[in-house]
Amino acid sequence: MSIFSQLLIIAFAPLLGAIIAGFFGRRIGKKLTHRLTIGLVAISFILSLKIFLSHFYGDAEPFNQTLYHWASFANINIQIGFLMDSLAAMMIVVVTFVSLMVHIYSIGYMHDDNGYQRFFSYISLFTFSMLMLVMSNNFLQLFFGWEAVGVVSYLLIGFWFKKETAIFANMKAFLVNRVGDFGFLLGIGGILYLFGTLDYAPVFEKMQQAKVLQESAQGALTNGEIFKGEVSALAAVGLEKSFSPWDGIEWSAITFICICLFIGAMGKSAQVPLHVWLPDSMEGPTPISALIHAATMVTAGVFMVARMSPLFEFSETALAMVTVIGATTALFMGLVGIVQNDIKRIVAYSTLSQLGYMVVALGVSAYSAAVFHLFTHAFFKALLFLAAGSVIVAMHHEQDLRKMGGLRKQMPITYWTSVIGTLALIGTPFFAGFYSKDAIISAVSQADGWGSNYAYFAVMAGVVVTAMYSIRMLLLVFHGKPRMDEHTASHLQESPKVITYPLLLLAVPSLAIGWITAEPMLIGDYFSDAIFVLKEHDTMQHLSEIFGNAWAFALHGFVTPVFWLLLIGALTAWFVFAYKPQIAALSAKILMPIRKILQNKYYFDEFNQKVFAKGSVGLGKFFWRYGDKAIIDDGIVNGSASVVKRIANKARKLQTGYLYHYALVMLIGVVALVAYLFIRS
Amino acid sequence: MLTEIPILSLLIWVPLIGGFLVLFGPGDKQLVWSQRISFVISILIIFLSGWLLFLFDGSSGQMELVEFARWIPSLNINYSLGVDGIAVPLIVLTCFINLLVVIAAIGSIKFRRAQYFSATLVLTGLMNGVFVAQDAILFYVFWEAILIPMFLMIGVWGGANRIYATIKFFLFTFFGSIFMLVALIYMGSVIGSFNIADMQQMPLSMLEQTLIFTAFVAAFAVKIPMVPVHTWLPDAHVEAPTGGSVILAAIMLKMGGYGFLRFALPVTPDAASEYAWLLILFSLIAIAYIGFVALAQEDMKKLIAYSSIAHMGFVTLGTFIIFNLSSLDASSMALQGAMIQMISHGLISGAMFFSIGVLYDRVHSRNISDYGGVINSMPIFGALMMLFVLANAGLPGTSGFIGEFFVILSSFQADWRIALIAGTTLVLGAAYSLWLYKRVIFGKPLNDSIERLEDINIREKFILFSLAALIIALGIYPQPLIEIMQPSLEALLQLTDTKIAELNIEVAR
Amino acid sequence: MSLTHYLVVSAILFAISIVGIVVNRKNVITLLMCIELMLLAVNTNFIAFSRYLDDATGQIFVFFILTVAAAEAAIGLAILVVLFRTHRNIEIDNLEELKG
Amino acid sequence: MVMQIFATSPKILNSVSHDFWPLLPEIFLLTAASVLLLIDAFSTDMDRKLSYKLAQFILLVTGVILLFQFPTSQDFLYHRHFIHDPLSATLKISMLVLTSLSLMFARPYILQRRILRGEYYLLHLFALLGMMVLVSGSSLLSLYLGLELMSLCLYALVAMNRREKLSSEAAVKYFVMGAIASGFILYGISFVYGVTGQIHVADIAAYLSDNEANLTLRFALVFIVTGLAFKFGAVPFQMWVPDVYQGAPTSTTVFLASAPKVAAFGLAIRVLVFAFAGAIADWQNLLIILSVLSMVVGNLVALAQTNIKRLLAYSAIAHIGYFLLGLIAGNTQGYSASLFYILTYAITTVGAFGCLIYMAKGQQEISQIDDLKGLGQRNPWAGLLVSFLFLSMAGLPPFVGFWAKLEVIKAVLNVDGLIWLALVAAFMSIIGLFYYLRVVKVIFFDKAKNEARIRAERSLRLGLGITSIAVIALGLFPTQLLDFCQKAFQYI
Repeated sequence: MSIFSQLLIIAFAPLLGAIIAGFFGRRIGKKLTHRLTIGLVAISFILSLKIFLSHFYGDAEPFNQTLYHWASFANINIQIGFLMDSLAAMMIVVVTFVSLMVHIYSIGYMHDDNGYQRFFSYISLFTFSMLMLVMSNNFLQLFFGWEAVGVVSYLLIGFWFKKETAIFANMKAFLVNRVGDFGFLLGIGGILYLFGTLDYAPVFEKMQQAKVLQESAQGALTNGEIFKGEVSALAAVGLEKSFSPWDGIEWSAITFICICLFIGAMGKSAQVPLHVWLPDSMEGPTPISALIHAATMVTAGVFMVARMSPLFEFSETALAMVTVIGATTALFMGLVGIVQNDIKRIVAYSTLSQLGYMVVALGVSAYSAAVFHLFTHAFFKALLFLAAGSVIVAMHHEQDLRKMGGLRKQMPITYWTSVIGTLALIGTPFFAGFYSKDAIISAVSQADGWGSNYAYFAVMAGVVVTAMYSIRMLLLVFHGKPRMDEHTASHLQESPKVITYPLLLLAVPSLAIGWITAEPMLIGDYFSDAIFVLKEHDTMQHLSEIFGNAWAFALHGFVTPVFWLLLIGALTAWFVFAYKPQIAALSAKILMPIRKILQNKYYFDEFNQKVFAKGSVGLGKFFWRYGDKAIIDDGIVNGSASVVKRIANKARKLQTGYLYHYALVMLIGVVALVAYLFIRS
Repeated sequence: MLTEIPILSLLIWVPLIGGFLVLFGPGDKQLVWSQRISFVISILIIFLSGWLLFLFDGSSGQMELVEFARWIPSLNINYSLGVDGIAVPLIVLTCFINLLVVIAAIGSIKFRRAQYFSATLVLTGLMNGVFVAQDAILFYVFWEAILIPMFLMIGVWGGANRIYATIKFFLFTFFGSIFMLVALIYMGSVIGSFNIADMQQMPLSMLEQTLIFTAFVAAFAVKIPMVPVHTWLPDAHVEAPTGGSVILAAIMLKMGGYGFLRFALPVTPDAASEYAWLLILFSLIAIAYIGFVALAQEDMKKLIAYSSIAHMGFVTLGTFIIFNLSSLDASSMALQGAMIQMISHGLISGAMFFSIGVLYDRVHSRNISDYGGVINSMPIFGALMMLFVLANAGLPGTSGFIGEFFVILSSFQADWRIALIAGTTLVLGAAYSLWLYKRVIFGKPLNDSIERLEDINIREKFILFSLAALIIALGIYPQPLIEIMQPSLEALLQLTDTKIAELNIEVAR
Repeated sequence: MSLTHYLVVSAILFAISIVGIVVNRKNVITLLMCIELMLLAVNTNFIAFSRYLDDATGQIFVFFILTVAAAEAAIGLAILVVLFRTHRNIEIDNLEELKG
Repeated sequence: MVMQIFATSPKILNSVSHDFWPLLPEIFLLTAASVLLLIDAFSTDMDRKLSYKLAQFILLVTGVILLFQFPTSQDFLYHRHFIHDPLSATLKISMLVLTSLSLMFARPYILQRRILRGEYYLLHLFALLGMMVLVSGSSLLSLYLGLELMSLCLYALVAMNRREKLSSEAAVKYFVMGAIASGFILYGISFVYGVTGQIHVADIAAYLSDNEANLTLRFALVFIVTGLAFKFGAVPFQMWVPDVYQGAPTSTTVFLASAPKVAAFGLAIRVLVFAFAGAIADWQNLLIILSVLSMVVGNLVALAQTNIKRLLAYSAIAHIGYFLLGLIAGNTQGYSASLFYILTYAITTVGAFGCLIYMAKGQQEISQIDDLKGLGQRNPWAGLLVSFLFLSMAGLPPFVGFWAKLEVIKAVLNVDGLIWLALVAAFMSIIGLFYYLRVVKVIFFDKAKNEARIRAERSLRLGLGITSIAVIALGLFPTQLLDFCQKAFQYI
């Protein structure tokens, strides 16, 4: 079976499942529906795994083929096709694996929901869209997948469409994403403008040339000159175009494009200030939160930026922006996580902060580290969400930490899997999260771009914060004395197998995936065919010097400051929330103002609600009332009509009905005409 | 042998004559008769349009299937027909929409139904006429004649405020086109022929061009409609019966865009390029300003009407941005965008109005506040409506995306700031579409009458599903449509450029 | 006397007749008289010219005018009768139902 | 085409003594009318069926004769007081058709209102005779006589309804104003005679071609144009139009609004084009003023009307404004455009007033616009046809009114420096559209006061049918009529 047909199956098997489940779900019944969809997703997982391994062990060449011509006229030629390189291979395996797990999990989680078939149809559809996104070989298809995943997430957040909060959250999510897509579309416009094509290949081709030129051009130069070198290299391949929004300001086209693209990424990957939709998206069923809002869709932005590394490498400005935004997200969203009480929201905020980590890594050109963190994060965050889901099921859809506690006896599997997940999340050595997170931190420490110091502080502080909220959640849920009511307590029990098996299956990679993959992906040349770094940006260099091998690195991890920070965080959490809860109350009083800010998530929502939502509707009303109705309609249209009417009524009066007036008018007429003739001659 | 038969004339006269046949039913069974006849006619012209597609070659970009007959020799006005890649898709769209409107009417028109069918068929015939006419006066005759059946349609079967709406509609459109008539007569009497092709060739001084172009803009901008002469549309849409709104939105607005392409660009290219900035400006206003206005609407039909204006803004933008574009790629992308936007808006707005009609037939209200949680009782309808709403918001994979995508990309080539403003539709369009959906379809059932709505019947299923299928098909694979239009568009660009060049030479002398 | 004098006279007659029509608000008979006067003014013109050009045409024309004038007067009076029947008077000021 | 067939057979011409042959239609009409007068005087049949039939028959025969001797050349006869050319024949035939149409409408109307007397038809016939003399008059004398014959009959027709206050008032107004107008014309004529020493149009033209038009002549021209303007009802000489149209019995209005306008057109051509071709620059400017004023005032004031007859009167004034555009162009094409305009307008307006008779039940009149309410429901076909008439007046395709407007606008556009006039015309037609739409709206959208289906006499339905069908048919195929109009001017 040729690679191309494998790719076709990978992409379209889930679509097939979605269609059948969607249109005939009611007819074929629940059982058949989930069997079918799971089977199809499983197929595409197996194939993806096959392809991934062929890239991982064998050295499969990047594969790029057109499926069909979407639109071609004049010299424009836009097509749909697949690009399968190491990056895409890694992504599809993550997507299909997590998706598979979630499918299975959903059998248990959704089994008595009357939208059962609809749900499976949606998640299969999502899998399809996500695969189209990551496998695309051109910007159109990328944008298609980009929007498609957005729509499915919209549908899934609003899955329980009777819940007012849900249908508010899903609209909010879609609109915020649209803001990002707006930038993204402009970026694509820029690509077409600059390169005259929407395919990846020629674009990367050009940038490759530029890179070669530049590296030959520069020896050991200082930064400023390097920048000049860049410009000249771009100029050499004819990409030195620039925009000027107003006189005196010049933006280099590349920077403009990169920033626009990154705005798109900010939307999807929920970076400040476009992060507001993600916490609300927790209104959707938990499996969705695991699949879409933790493991896959939200990482699309990170993936995209990594994909575009050839472009970003040539724009210091864009990279700096990426770094700062990422760092901010990483630290401050983590902080919010500490004060949350809704179990899912805590995980959501931790997702935000982890995404921040990835973005920081992108900003400092450590793309491989970023993608690797994406990879590991997918597993343990999915795990954490599903575990949370399992707890929620057991608690009869109670999500408030304060009503839980001491669950570890009743739910051992869930407990131990979440322990693994948590440890991975906070980056304990030997766990998957450790490798990726340490890689990022070391990369940031090496970076010397604008804002990298701030980034370094942020990620270091982030370690403490992560440890704190994770441990806090773990303790409050599973330890201490039960705080739930009798009824719930009496019914507490471990979730069924369809729920626990996925947990176990996800726990394995969360624990162990780093051992195998860390070395090739971080310091090895796994990504060499997909990711592209300028020499002077190569922040992974240092890591590869100290890395040795996975074990050595992990052992070395115990003596790094990172580890101590994480210990501090963990211990404070334990001390404050478990050992002496009264301190929590006390500190809450002392730190009231900060706490307030955090609990209101820095007032982002209030701001958006008041300014953007209310504002634009108000503006619309204003335009309508005064622009359309008052000025155009009543003013010009009806106004002129009534004026004519009034004139008519006046003119009518002239016809008095008196004969002598008629005669007079006639006389005047004649006299006037005569006069006119005389004047003329 | 097939090519012998005057397919274009058939496309005009079959519905026209059918429209009168409908009225001559035997007294007692008139209703049944009228339904049968109009249905048969509609099917027939669908076949005719399919046949047209089959006969149409389109590789040359020139007029094809030309028909010619002397009409008024003394004025050298002739009955000359022909189609190119620009007209064909619009004709097919017209015939298709006609069928749907007829089917919809069977369910939703309660009185004087035979006359309604008649009006619909007559409209279809006349609109086909507009798209195939190759003689300026013939074109104008069809163009104006259309107003009469539409006037009656809104006035007789319309809503509460129908009189105001329909007279406003009539006067607005007449206001625009009367000056176009003067312009056409002027050109005709100068070159002694009303053949559009000759007019496209005729050399005009800058002053003449400016005046004539103004007349054209007056006519077509009202029809499309562009800001600020758009206010007739919301009223007309709101008051018209479902079928009327559909025909208005799906086809009549397109006549304006067609006019721009057929007349304004090739006949007065220099004036057009001179004032392109103005029309681009108004297009952008239409996109952004109207986007906000749509957000504020409380009436479903008004909302869709305003969104139509915003979408048509892309048509005009794509049409006039070409004067700021240097490469053939970019400008044909712009025109492609404009054309595809027209076709897809025909489908989507049609679908939207049909959907609203479905709701209106059940609840008899257009106010958003009278709805809520419809999806609980009408899941299938809800799903379809979701698709239409997303298409309206320009989701990739639906036809609604392509036009906007092309126009935004090509206007980026001209100036990224234009693209920036045009791009706001991504957010605004999504905002008003989804908000509408949220308020009407999602949520708990507002009241038990909503809870007891029955889902769409077979007729409505046919209408909505066929539209949905087309919207998606076009979104996934627009290439066939593009191939039909491209040669004609290139020919159009060619014509425009050469003419501009000529005038410059004149000026140089 | 020169031609001009005649013309002036007829002009004056003509003017008088018109002024008569305009200023007279009483009864319709006066109007008829004014009209006759107007025609006489015209006749004077014709006679004067025909004399001046010594060409008979003008005088012949006058005969025709006189005839027509007679017919006109007849119809006018007939209408007057009808008017009196319907309105019971012939005041011009009452003729203002048709207006606007 | 029929006329050509006959025209191309000179032997018919020769068969009769050449002297009387061209005058035959007039002679026949005169004698036949006189005979009818006698018959009518002695007829006992109360509702004058016979007289009506005979009148129509007379018209038919006259028409046939006209067709037979349709001229192919232009010749001046009877000491050049009478001109025999395609134009005159064309106009005569059209006026004949219009007269017979108006009789169709008049018949049931006067039956219902018991103002039925044989004279009614006779006056039509004599008026027609006057018009025929008028349009083929080639000297100021014959023109004057024709004009007066026509006008006197019309005065009488207006006064016909003796019990009606309004109609007598209308009659007085019409009579007085008309008399003044003809006084003006005569005054003008007298000066023309004085300056040129001629009364034949040809001689006047000759005089003007040799010597420049002096001030006195211009002065005379103003008076003549004034008279013309009065007959057309152009602003500022339109004051009588609304009052007379409203006050006169509707059947008379039908006649009044159609045939005399055509005759007046003939008069205008004879005087302005045949006689005063030399002074074209002068009368052109006068006509421009009149036309603009008429379009503006007519359309504006029509907006404010509630009485349908007055509305139509004002629309008539506006239409005269458009019609004048053709004359203003001052070339054959323009004249034929004007002829086309006035003919189509006459047909349309006959139909429009006819529909009022059609709607009128028993004694009560249709006067207000609202009386048309619900015609669309009560009788859909009638509603459709009537609204066609009004839309045609508005100048919408595919009705004949559109071609008329197109023609005149085209004519004006061909004259340099008059584009503004075309634009004014275009703009005013928008305002015009508004009140025509109002009528259509009343017919179709408003609820009927009584739902009863309208039953009308055959002649009525026939008349209405003919006019509205003509409006559509001519709209779709105007070629024949256009050629007809152009042929009329082949000798100018």
